[in-house]
Amino acid sequence: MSHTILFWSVTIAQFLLAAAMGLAVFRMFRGPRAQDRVLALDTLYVNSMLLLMVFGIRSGEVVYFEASLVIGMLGFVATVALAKFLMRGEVIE
Amino acid sequence: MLPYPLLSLSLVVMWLALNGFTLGQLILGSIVSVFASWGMAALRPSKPRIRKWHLLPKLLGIVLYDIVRSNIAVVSLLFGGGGHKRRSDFITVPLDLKDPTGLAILAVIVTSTPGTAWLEYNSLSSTVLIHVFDLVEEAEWQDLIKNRYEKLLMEIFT
Amino acid sequence: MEFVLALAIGIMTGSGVWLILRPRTYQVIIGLSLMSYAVNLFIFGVGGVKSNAAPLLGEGVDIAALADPVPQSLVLTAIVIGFATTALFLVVLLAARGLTGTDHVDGREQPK
Amino acid sequence: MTGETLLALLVCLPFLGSLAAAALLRTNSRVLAARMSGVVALAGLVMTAFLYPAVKRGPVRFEVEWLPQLGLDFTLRMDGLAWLFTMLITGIGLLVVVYARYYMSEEDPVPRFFSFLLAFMGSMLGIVLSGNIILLSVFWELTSIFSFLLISYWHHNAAARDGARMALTVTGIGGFCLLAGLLILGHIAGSYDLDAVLAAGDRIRAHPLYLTALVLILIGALTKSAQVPFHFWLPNAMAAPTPVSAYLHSATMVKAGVFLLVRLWPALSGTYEWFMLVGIAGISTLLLGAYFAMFQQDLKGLLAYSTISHLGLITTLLSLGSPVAAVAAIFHMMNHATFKCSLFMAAGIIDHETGTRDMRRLSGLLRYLPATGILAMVASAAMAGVPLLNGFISKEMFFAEAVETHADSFLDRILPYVATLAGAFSVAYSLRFIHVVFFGPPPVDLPKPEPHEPPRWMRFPVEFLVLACLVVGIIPGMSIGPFLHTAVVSVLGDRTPEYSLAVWHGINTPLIMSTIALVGGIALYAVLKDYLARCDDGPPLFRHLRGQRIFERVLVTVSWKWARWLESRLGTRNLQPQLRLVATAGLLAGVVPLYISGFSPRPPAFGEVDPVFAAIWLVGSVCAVGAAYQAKYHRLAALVLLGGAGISTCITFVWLSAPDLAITQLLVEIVTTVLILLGLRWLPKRSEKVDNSVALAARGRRFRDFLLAVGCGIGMFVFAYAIMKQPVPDAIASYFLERAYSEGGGRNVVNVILVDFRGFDTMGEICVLGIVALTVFALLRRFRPAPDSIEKPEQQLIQNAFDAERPERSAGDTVRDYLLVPSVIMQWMFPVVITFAVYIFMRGHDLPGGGFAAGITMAIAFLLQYLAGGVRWAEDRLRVLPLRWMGTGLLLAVATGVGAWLLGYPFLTSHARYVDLPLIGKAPVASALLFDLGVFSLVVGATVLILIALAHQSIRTHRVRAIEASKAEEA
Amino acid sequence: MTPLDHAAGLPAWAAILVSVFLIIGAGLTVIGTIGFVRLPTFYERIHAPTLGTSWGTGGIVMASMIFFTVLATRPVVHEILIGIFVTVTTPVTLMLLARAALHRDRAEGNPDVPSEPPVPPSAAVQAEKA
Amino acid sequence: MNGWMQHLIVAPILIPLVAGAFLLFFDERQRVLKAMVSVLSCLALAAVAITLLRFSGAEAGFQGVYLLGNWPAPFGIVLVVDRLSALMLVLASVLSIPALVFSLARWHAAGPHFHTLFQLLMMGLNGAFLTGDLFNLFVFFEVMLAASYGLLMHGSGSMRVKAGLHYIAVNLVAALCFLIGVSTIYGSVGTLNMADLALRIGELDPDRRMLLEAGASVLGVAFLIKAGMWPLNFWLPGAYSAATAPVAGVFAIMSKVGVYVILRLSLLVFGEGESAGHGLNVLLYGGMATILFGTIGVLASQALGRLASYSVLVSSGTLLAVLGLGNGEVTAGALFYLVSSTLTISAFFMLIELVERGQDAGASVLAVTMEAYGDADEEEPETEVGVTMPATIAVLGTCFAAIGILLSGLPPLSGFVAKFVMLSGMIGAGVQSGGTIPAPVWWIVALMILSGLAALISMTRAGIRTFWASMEGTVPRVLVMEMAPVLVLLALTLMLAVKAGPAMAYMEETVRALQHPAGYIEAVSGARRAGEAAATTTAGEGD
Repeated sequence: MSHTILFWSVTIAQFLLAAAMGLAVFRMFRGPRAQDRVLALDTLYVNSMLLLMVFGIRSGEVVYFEASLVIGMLGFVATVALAKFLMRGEVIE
Repeated sequence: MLPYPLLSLSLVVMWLALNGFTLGQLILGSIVSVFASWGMAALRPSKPRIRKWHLLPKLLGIVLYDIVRSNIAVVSLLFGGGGHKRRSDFITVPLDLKDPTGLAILAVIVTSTPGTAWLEYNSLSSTVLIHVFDLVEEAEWQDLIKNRYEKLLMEIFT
Repeated sequence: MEFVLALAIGIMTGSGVWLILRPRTYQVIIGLSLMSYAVNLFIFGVGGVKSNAAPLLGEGVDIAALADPVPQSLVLTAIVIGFATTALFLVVLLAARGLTGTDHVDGREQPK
Repeated sequence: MTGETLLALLVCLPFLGSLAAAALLRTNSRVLAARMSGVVALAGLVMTAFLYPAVKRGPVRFEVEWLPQLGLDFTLRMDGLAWLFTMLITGIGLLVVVYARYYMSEEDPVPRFFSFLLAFMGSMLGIVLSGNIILLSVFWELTSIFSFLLISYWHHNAAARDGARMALTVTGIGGFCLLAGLLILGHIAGSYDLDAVLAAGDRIRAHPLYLTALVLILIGALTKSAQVPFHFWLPNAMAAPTPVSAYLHSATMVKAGVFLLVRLWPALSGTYEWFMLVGIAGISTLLLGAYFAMFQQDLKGLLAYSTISHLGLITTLLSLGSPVAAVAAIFHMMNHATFKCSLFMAAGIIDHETGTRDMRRLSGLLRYLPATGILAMVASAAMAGVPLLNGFISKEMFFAEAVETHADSFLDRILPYVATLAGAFSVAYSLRFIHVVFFGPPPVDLPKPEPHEPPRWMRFPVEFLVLACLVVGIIPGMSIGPFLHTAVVSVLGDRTPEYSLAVWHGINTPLIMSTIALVGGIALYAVLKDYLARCDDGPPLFRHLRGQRIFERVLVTVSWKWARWLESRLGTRNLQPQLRLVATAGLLAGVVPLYISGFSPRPPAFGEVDPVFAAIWLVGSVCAVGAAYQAKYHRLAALVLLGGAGISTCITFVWLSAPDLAITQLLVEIVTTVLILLGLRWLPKRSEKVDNSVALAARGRRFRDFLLAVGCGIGMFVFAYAIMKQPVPDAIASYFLERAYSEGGGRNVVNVILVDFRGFDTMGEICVLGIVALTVFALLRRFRPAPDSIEKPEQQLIQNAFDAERPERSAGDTVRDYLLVPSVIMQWMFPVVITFAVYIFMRGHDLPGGGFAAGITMAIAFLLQYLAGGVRWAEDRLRVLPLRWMGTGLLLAVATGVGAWLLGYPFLTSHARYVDLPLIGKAPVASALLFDLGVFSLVVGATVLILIALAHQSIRTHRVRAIEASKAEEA
Repeated sequence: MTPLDHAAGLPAWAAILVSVFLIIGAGLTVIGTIGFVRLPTFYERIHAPTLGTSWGTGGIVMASMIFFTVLATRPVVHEILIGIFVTVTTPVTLMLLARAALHRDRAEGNPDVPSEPPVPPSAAVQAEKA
Repeated sequence: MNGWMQHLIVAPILIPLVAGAFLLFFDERQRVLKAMVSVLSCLALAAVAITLLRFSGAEAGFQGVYLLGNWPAPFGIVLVVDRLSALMLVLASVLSIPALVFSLARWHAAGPHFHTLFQLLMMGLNGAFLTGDLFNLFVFFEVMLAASYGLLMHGSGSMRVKAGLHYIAVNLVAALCFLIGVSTIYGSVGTLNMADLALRIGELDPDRRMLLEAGASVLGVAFLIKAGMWPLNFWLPGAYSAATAPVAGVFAIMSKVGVYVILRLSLLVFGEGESAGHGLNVLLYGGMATILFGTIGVLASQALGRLASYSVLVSSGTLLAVLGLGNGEVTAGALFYLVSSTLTISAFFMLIELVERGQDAGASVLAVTMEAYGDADEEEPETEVGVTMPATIAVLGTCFAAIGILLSGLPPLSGFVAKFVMLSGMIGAGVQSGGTIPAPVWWIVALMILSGLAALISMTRAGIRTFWASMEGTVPRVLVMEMAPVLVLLALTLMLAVKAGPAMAYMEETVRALQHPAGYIEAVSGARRAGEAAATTTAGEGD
């Protein structure tokens, strides 16, 4: 019972998140402006973090958690750098 | 030894959350947190002083509630609901809060809440430019930010 | 799984190869990065693809079911070396650009 | 002293002398060097003389092992022929030294001359005394080298340089061919030892490779002896000082070629091929040399061509394959050496005294140089083959052989006529030499107006040689006879013919031929006399067809023009074609073996595809292709898309059970992104407009690249699929899985492999990172941005201008406001990330994580602060000393490894223990953890160094610019 | 697909709860991303992903926490860290990005964007700087 | 065998590593100290290498296999000292000392961290020679390459950086090929240990064998790029001629690393069995093409640096072609040639710098470097230490002539002996096998002669131009410290020529061992772990 419920909900969640990733990539590819792409990358990071967490549930292992944590904690660094580049033309002044 | 006790405590909690609670981990976590807070001290950040601890949970509650609410609002807006033509625009909100930590928290709140985004803070005029996803009444939003969040924050800090 | 992974490796390799054949240094560095992703995945894939069988030893883990740890450790080394060389290449291309005034890979614009 | 050591000494002495003379270089003492050389030559002569009795009994050998496995030994062997030549070399060497003592001027660096001369003498002795054919080749090449140095002795003179180079090139080619030929010969004979080779004559001649060997050896011999068509270097070599010409180009070096033919005569001669090849070369040289000689205006040129002709005579004799002819050849070599050497010396005296060698300017010198004139006349007569002189006897022998039939061929039939004709020519040029130079009206307008007889001792060598001509010419049997016989026996052995060295053989065909030649020569000269007095240098018909010029041109064309053209065609200095080739090579290397062995990949089964996984890779592929598409104009977009591909990779790692990789990949990607962004600031702006007019060629190139890219992609796909479908043979993986915990002390097998099983890899890997960081640092210290990147970025200019314009704003307000809130949060993250780094580090051995990931995390913590506050702000607060971190890391890693030595284990042996700690309980303490700490430390240091060094460029360039600006203001 | 064998022993209420949170989280995320793709201007688009970073993340974090807590029969809370970090760091990104966008739009003279307070920048200034 | 002696095997890697790391703690200004540490390290290396050479020669008692981390052979990483690797170690360390001493005169001050990079280059080289593990080979290749990148661009300047860019790009792609190759081999055989690979290759089923061969070919591409086979070698002339003299001097051995690995792997893995001789033809014809290209380049080069670089190609091509013949005797000759040509080219690169110093061309090179010194705020004044050379021109000229002689294979130096032993082997094999010499052999012979001739022509041309036509009056300032290394290297070639007998005996023994890989395999798989009883051999073999 719970197995089936979980199976389906996990599967659906994964599909949804994968779709979300696809949409983010669409925006990333389309642009039109650099800020859109950067925002898309940030979204992609978050989406994939969530996907990994769902994967963690699916596998029942906690060992994949750190990967999500790394994205959650440090994923923003890349985006910050990109944003700052857009704003200042230089990442570290 | 402990320049930022609250920070150190949080770090210990984080350590334990990551590693699970054992005595060994507590000791280890404490050591690590002390070192880490020394690292923080090196940065010489402006030191926030929290006056009213008891207001923190209240703030948290308000924020969580607002986030849920605005989540729903934005979702419905995205699906064309809301019953009116959506207008998004920029608003400028004058702020009295000066403390960087307070401002940061305010910014986090504003931005985490779907539907509002903190764009630009101007330290000279103490105003913040906010983009609102669904702007019905500008004053309403200014009021929301000023009274609902800023006031509380001012109370906690200062 | 294998099919998808192999296809992905192929596409990344193709994109990378295309890029490293371009005349701008920046294209080359992106191409090299893509290729090193592809190669890392290739090394990784060589060990066979197993889902949810991380080579972590716990209580009562069936060793035979675990993924091959060797390619993983090789990839780890390869990632590090790839990172290092990318950094180096970046700086070299910057230096070359500074000294030659162009970002063409040959240090001068090709006559059309 | 035994014969053997004497032999060794004989060869070594000149080289030692050469070194000693070179040591005198700075003293520039002409007399000392000359005396020393004279002593060396004399000693050689005396030693040779002493060796005669032994040689007469049979060859004297001296052997030292050099490369015994390959049959190359330092074997010296003196038999009759070698003895005769040794006498010649040392004897004439002595005379040349005496002559040169007076010939060389004060200004010349004389010690160098004698040094080279002695070295040459040694090499020449080496050739004649080699008992191993490879050793012979060694000395052979040495003579080429020293002759180069001697010819170019006056290297300020372009003619000398060119002549030397040509001589070296031609004889060098010959030498290489000779080596190859001798190698074949040696292998056919089964040994490089000369005795063995000579004994294997029949086998050699019957071997299928005989012709190849013969041709190669002949090229060597003929180039050295300046035979047609390789003759042209010799006249050009006349730019050398006259003693050199006298020694090398008449008496010794040019004889090396014919010497070799004599030496190998028993092994090679007697076949039709030999006859034809050697014969044609010899006859044409004989004739052409003599013909050319007649028309030379340069004294030494005349002598040079005459030398060529005489060498042709010797070659012709050798070609005939009859023993008597061989005797004549050996005899003529001796004779030629004596008279030609004396003639060169005489020419040198004339040159020395008058300052010119141009026969058009010389005239009537007999009244100034009577003694020299007479000596020259006698020598010329010997050259012309006048009876009672040595040249006559050997020429008679030649004529006698010429009329004999040998291999009944076309050559045979023309030989008598050719011989006579050449004889006539030789008479004519000899006559011309004497007549023009010594007779006629007194010379006008000589460079040195008052010629007079040279010093006594300068003339002595000429006198001595002329005397020898006379003695041999009159009493051959009593003078040279026995020695010649010894030499002949040593070459011909049992086949030694009956011959007599008499002056008078009665009236026979050769004598008639001689007479015809003599009369004809005189008549010829009479006819040509007036023409020769005016004509240009060089013979009619061939004046424009000058070997040296053709050679030069061919050499320049082939070795310079063609080479440059080919180099630019076959190679490239551009990167793109290189990478194209590398990619193609990689593709072919992968595909061709599979194709050859008929590999067919199994068709894919789509059922097993996880759709989510496929979706992730759809995303990843779009990112990859997008990055490829955007990288030219939208750099940032390409970078972002690269990040997308990276995240797909990262998810794949998680999906397929590699959490360690996922973490590392993510961290690396974050750092890489920041890194590339840091670099992006220094790249030029690029707008899409630039390149819309795509030329057809460019389109073609792109299409080709596209095909290659697609090909590589498909290849990689097939390859990857094939290999992934192949179950991995479990050879070592399970070993690691089984022992990681029990022996490695860790549950994370990947980490245990990294720090323990294959910790050495990791050590190398961190070295790479460290090296790269150092290189980056070094490069950036010299970094100069391109002019268009020196300015602050556009954004900053606008924002700064905005701040400057508003009276209420102060500089930097915009950025301060911009970062006000974010920097607070980023500061909060600092201790958190540090804690996280420690966490990742600590758990590494049992769970995903480890030193590397922790190190990068730590570096990101620092990086974040730089991002938040800028370089100045961050460095005001944090002092990271990356070099220390790196050094410590490396040393710690090594120290951990070396620690195992103390316990008697190999490097990097890890020790895991569980330690009971109060309160905490059992804690694992593995030495691998210490190693990992080293990794951590290095990674932190290196990553920070790379990032920060790059970040520093912004402020540094501003500083540099400020300095420059202030300088400009001052000026 | 790997069956969730380990989840077979999960009580139904937990399974349902986890599923609900999962679907909510994933659903919000995907809706946010749809909005991100569909909305016309950048400043509107900036709101969309916050769905994912707020309750999208929250939902999945909750699901994960419940799931592992029930599975391990002890409180597993480390997922909360992800929630905290995402909440704290996303604003940084958005703020910086939005401000950068603002700058770029202003520099290009985009009329839809409010000018820099308090004094509106004159067009002359823009021209001068360009 | 003393246990401590056993650790000598790892010393060639650790000594430079420790020295290099140690140097990081000192400021750039402490140059004398840095130089001393560096020289000491190289001396120690040479001592260790020579000791290892002796040990590996004297069979008994010396276990030439070092189990890192005390893990048995196919599992852990092993270092193997056999005659071949010992030879290469000695060559590398012998080469390093003169180059280092040369650099001390001025170049080591032309940029930061020269000595560390130099030491780590030595580490990479030594590691590549010693390791018995494919992936570890990759790592050491990368160490070597990374250090070489740094050293190549040492002194900066647009020429070097441009050359460096190409060099790095090509080598990065090569590194990717390397990885693909190694992982394919792992995927098809399941092991990374070379000896184990050789052992298992016999038992492979056809599908795997195909993959293995394909993987090995891709791997081969990486090595061939390194070795400089045409048409994968266009980066080499640019890179080598742009490097500073002492760096180019050590680089002389880097292209030989590729050759070394090819030699080792082709004989070990593809020496016997079904895949025997895999890819030999590529080596043969590729090698010939390389000789030809190198020859053309030698002729076409005006700048001495490029001439020397093309000589590297000629040398590589010769080695590859000769290895492609697969003839043991010739291979021994090739090893001799390898040593000789490496020493020669190293000396040549250093000499060029000295020669060009007095010339206009040299002045422009110097200007390029000076351009890098532009940053006034970070430049220390260049200080020259040491004594200038007496009779400079004479010595330079003699050295130049000696190098010309070596390159063109003229006697009496080792170049001749090398050429002789190779030619003798090739021709001998043909003659003895019934009198027909196969066409490829003829081609190689012809090409070798041609290349020697080209070197002769080119070197005389260059020598005349340099010494006689243009150098009149301008005597370059050359320090004894710079001249001595060149002289030492040349003296070594002379010694090699004189001692050709023993040297060739060593080479032949080496090749004999290589041709019978069983000994190597046995040594590796039978290596005993420390602390294990002597009776139990091959631990873990039974899994």
